[in-house]
Amino acid sequence: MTDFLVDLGIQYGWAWFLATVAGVLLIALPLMLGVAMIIYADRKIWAAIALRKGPNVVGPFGLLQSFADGLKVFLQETIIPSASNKGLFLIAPIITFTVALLAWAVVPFGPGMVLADINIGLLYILAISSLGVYGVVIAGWASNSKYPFFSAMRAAAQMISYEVSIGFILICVILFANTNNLTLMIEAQRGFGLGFVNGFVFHLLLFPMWVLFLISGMAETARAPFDLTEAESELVAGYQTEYSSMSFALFWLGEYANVLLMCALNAILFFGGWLPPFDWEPLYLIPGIVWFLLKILFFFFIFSWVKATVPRFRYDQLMRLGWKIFLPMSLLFVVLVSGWLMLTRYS
Amino acid sequence: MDGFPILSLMLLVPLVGAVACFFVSAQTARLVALAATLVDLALGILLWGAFDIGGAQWQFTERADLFAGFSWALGIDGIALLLILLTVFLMPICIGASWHSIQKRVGEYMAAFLLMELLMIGVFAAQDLFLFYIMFEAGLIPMYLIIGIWGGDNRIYAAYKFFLYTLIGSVLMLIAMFWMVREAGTTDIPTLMAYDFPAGAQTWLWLAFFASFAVKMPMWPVHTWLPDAHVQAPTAGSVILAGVLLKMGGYGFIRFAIPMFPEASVQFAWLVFALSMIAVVVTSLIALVQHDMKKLIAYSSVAHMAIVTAALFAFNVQGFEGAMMVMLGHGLVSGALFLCVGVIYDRLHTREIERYGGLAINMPKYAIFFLLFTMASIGLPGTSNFIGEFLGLAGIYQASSWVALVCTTGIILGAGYMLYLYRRVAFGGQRNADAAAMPDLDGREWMMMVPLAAATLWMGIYPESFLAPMRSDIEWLDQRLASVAPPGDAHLAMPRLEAQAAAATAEEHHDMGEGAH
Amino acid sequence: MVDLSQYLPIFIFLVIALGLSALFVFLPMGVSRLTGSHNPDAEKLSEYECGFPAFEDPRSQFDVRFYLVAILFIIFDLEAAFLFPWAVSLDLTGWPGWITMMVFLFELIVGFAYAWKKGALEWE
Amino acid sequence: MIGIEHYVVVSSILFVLGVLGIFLNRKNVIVILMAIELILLAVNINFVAFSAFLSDLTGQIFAMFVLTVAAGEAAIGLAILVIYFRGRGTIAVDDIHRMKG
Amino acid sequence: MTDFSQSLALIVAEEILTVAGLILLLAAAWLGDKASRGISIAAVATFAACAAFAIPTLAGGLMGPDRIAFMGQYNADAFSAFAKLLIYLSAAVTLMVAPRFLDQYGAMRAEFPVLVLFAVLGMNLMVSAGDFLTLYIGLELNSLSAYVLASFLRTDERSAEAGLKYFVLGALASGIILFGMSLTYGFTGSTDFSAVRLAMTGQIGIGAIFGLVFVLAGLAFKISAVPFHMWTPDVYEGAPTPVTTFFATAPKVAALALTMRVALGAFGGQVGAWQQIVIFVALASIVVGALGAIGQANIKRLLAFSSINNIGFLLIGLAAATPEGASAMLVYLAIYVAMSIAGFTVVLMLRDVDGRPVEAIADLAGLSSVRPAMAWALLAVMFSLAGIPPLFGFWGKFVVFQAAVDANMIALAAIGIAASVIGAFYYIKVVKIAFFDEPSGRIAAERGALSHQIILLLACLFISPLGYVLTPWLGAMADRAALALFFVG
Repeated sequence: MTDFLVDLGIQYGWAWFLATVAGVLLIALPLMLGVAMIIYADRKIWAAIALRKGPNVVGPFGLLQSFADGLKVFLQETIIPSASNKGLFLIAPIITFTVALLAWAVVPFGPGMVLADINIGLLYILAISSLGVYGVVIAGWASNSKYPFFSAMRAAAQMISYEVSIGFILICVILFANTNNLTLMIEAQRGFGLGFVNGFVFHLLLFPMWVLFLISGMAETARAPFDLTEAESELVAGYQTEYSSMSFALFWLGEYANVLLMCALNAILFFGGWLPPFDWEPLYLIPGIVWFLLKILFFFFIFSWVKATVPRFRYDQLMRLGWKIFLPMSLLFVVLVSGWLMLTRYS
Repeated sequence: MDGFPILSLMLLVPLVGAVACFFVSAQTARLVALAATLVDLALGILLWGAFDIGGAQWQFTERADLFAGFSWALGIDGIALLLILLTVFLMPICIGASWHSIQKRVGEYMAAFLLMELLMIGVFAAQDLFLFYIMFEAGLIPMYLIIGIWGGDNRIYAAYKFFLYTLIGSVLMLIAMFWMVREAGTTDIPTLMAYDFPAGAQTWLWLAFFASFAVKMPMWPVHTWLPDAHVQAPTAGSVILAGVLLKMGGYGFIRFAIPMFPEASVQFAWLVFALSMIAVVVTSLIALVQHDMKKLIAYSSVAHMAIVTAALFAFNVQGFEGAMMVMLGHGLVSGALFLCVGVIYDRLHTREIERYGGLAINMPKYAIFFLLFTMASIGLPGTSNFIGEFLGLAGIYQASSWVALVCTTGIILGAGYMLYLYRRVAFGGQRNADAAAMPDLDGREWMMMVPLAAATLWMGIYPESFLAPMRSDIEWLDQRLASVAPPGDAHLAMPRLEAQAAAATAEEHHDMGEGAH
Repeated sequence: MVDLSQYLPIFIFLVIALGLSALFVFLPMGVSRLTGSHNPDAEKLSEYECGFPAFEDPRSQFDVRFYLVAILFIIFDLEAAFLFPWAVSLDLTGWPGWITMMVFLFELIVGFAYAWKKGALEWE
Repeated sequence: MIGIEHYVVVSSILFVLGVLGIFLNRKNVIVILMAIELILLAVNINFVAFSAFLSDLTGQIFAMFVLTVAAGEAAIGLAILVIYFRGRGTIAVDDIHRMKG
Repeated sequence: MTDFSQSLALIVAEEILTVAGLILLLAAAWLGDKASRGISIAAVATFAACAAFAIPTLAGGLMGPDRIAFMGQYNADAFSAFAKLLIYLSAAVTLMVAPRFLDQYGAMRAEFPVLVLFAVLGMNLMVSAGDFLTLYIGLELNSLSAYVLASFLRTDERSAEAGLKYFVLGALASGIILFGMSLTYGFTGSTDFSAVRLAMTGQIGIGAIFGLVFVLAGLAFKISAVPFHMWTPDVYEGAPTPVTTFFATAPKVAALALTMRVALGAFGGQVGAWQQIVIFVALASIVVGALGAIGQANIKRLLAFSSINNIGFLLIGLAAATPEGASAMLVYLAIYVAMSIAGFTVVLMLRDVDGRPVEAIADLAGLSSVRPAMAWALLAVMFSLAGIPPLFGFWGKFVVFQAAVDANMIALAAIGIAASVIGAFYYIKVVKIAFFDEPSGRIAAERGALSHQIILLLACLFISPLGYVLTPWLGAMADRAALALFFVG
């Protein structure tokens, strides 16, 4: 795209800048659109499993439901509780949303279709998604209200707990890929399983890790059945209780952007990202981004499915699962994977 | 006696006794201490007997190299021999003086005294610079405890003052010692005594040693710890303090400051003279107005020691001999005087002169001994101090007639305050009933007084016994200084000052020739 | 010096994302003032308390277990920080590198076992 | 172009701020903990900047160790603070004076 | 240079400590507090085992390239062995005296020996450091354990306050050292001591000088030298007494050995740059330590100031910057450790009539009539600390001042030794209270535990004149250790 702009007679620096800005918008705007649609999809799937209809009034099949909701909150009054820390109160949703968007900067949508192809892509994602905790905690703290505060504490503890095992799971993947760069990581999965299946998941040592990653991802993003941060019966609406209008909506948007990111990571790390499922030439005719989006949708469906069918965990169960099962397991697999690699690949 | 480590044995005996005293009952501790000191006394007499007068400069030498240039080196010359004798002679008397008066924590007390004996002998016998320092400095601990635990009402102040004054003085000496050892490459005292240190360095080395010995001596104006320490210490403590500890200062000058740094000694002689002159006059005047017997004797000690320092820095044979004789004589006499005070203090528990009077009536034997020691202190011919003071003044006179003149006034004042003291205590009416009711000396006190009196008279009548062992050492010292000693003013000033000198010590003219031969 | 230019797009992304979020937060505030829906009152601005007036400081003490979790997280997350460079350089460091890291992990596991046994992971 | 001296200046400023934060702060011990972290941040800036400047990895490794230790330090510091708070009910700096000599 | 497996063989003591620490940590968790004595015994046995590895190194005076592990990161030379032996000794004594004290508060938890063990491991790394990275890791491992130990009495406010103060100032010190190390790294291009030494020979820039000053200032914090001493009295007073015993001995040895290694090793090419600072710090420590102690009413505070004072004397040896000076410091350190152990053991053995530990100096009044043995031990400690012969404490000062004079620093030695008289003032004050004052009636007449008695007896025998018997041996060891320090590979 830069070359195209240069051909138009624009100086290289400006051309690069404009191309980058365009790239950013190409990621951010479809992402927001995608989030809106995915919220709709979520509700539809959930309703379908519960044998309900779901949104079906606004637009055909209720497709515009999310946009109607968006317009509604946009026109709402922004209430800033008198007891809150005003500045922090307003900054919290900004952080949550910004961070949720920012992680997508290094996600490769297809061969070469990546905004910043940095060599520590995975680390970057891990770092950026960790920052999400700040938004939640600040929101809970700044509200200066009991339920948001409790919720924020819970959310923070939950997110960091599962981040630990996610870290170890990622180590396993990195060990296999021998790189931190996401593009190279996807390339490393080409024909990984039995010589023709694309994806790390088709390895005896990595399949359990994928299961762990999937569940940890749900916990990390506070999706049901781990949605204890906004358990309506206990904590009203969690850390967002005091929020209204678009500030409230930003948390939602951010949350769903994070869910999508988790789905994308599942695809990238274990299922070959933009590679087709099988290392079979005809499948490559379909553009990589299509495969990638399909995989994201597939994982999102799993997320929704789980949300609709599995009852909510208790908090102690959640913590026990994270610390006493996932963490030792993922740690064990780091040892197994690295040992296996030492024996087979590096000696 | 060759090869037999008698000096080490003399050190070992009190050490064993001290350790034993910690673990036995009070009465046993007394007996152990007495036995140990008597054994040391016997060894001391043996030592004296075996000392070869006119023989090698250093005798009974022992040497065991230990580490880091450090060695267990012992050995004595005549000077050290006499001071060791003084020590072992006074120690049994000290134990006797404490027999009844010390009732609490007797074992520890006796142990402290035996350790003191060990350290005092060690100071005089050490031939290693650092061994000397250790012995010299270690004496602070037992003495601090003796004053602090068994002392009088104000003992804590006195103990502090004693400890800190002496410590400040001696630490500087240590630095000087390091430098000397580095410069000369040995810690051997005889070698160092003959070593010529650079003249520039001598100045500060001398000052460092002076700081230590001047405090120990004690010289004006750093003498103020002494009256306090004397007054507060138990009787035996005072005896040891006056009898031996002060002599360490003088010994230090003879052994270290003068032979090792002759040029600096000469350079600073004016300072010593000035301080000595002030001390003689000022402390004598102070002594005159004392109401406390021990304090009075303490000030008299300062005055006597001032004569010693002045005599030492006259840099001639008479001066050195006189200084040594004053030290020995004063060791006996002041010790005896403190004992005399102790005797009546044990009975009445006060040292106020005013509380006594007319003791000659109810305590005639006591009064006789007291009189003898008073006279000895004044320097009556026939007593030990006469010899020393005469020789000393003769030596000073050769160096500087003015100094001799001032020192002589000190002796006159000394006669004044001692006689005044004696008059108030022994003569006059029996003003106080309790003082009048005091019994005379008992057997134990006799046992203490008689040897002291005998020794005092022996020294006064036949000083040659004591002069002979140290003669060659003092000549060596004189030789050492011969090249740098300044000419005295006496032979020039003699005609003018003859009258005063004659008036002051009229009868001493007679002996002058004898002393100078 | 390391070439940092590949991070420039991320920076641009950050600026744009921040701008977008700020817009979403502040624009509705302006809009609501214009439309007149901005109409705060004391009750509306009080914190939510299920119908009761608030009677204690909402930020008063909280469970110390949250704090324990935080500490454990820090430890394990930092351990992961060592693992990342190790994981990509295992081919270079070979067996010594592997053994060293296993020792490190073992020590960590012992600490973890200690915390477990001591009940730091209990949430009852 | 930004040179090494700029990094050093920034880190020095942060370091001084951290030290001042410890000594001038009279309110809250937590602030002291944050000031300590600020000092460590300054150190890490130095290490990483020098490491890049010298093209030598030691500095980055060092920075990683510093991070780890800093985390341990913060954890222990907070634990001690909790104990202290339980005993005294305050964490104001001015109140830490039970012992004076 | 050594390869990986040889390096592993050189750090066998650290390996033992690590494994033992981990095993005992698990034992502490599974067996609980009732096993604390057993764990203490196991920890002491571990120290003994580690000492068995240090002794041949020291006795053989080992040094040189084949004693350097992990490409310069770690030195297993005679110098480190000397310091390690002292550290093991101090730690073992701490573990032996701790249970009786902590039981009183119901605080003898099984973690105590484990923490001591890890602190010792950290100190081992400190004294063996051949690289700023090793230095830092060791320092922090030690410090982190120490912070916890200081606040080990969880219910005691003073303990918590001590922990907090120790932590804040310790962390600040670490920060300062780190900043210095980062500057040194930046301006010399390496964190390896010998490489730094090479780079810092001759004329160096202002940045490197800053690095040097910051590192040394931070180390001054750790050894509690003036003007970075202010934490010491509070921490010593507030920490549980066995922990104070530990602080006064092992970490002091480690930090001082580290200071020596850094100053004479890494910064050995720039003696001129730090010598003046060390001289100033030494004299200031002597004077402040002595003056500060005078008004103290708490024996632990007094000993804290005494340690500041002693650090001053030790630094005089460093200022000499010669092998003799280093050797003198090591001898002094050994004696200082013995004196501290004896002093704190006495404090630990005393109980008042209510069964509580005695800390007020006033309560010691008349100790000599209630518990004469304690009083005499205290007397020996005090006079030894004051450096009065014939007690062994004198020997420490003796060698240090000798080294200073030999290095032609006569003025420094003279001022230092004159200032030691100020220190004597408060030492003899303690003796005065114990011996001259009327009994306060506060001290219980019960005897201490046998283990305490044995420790006290041995320590007192060491600081008594009998200690001089050991001087040839001690001096030879220290000389060998000091030479290893000056070995330039």
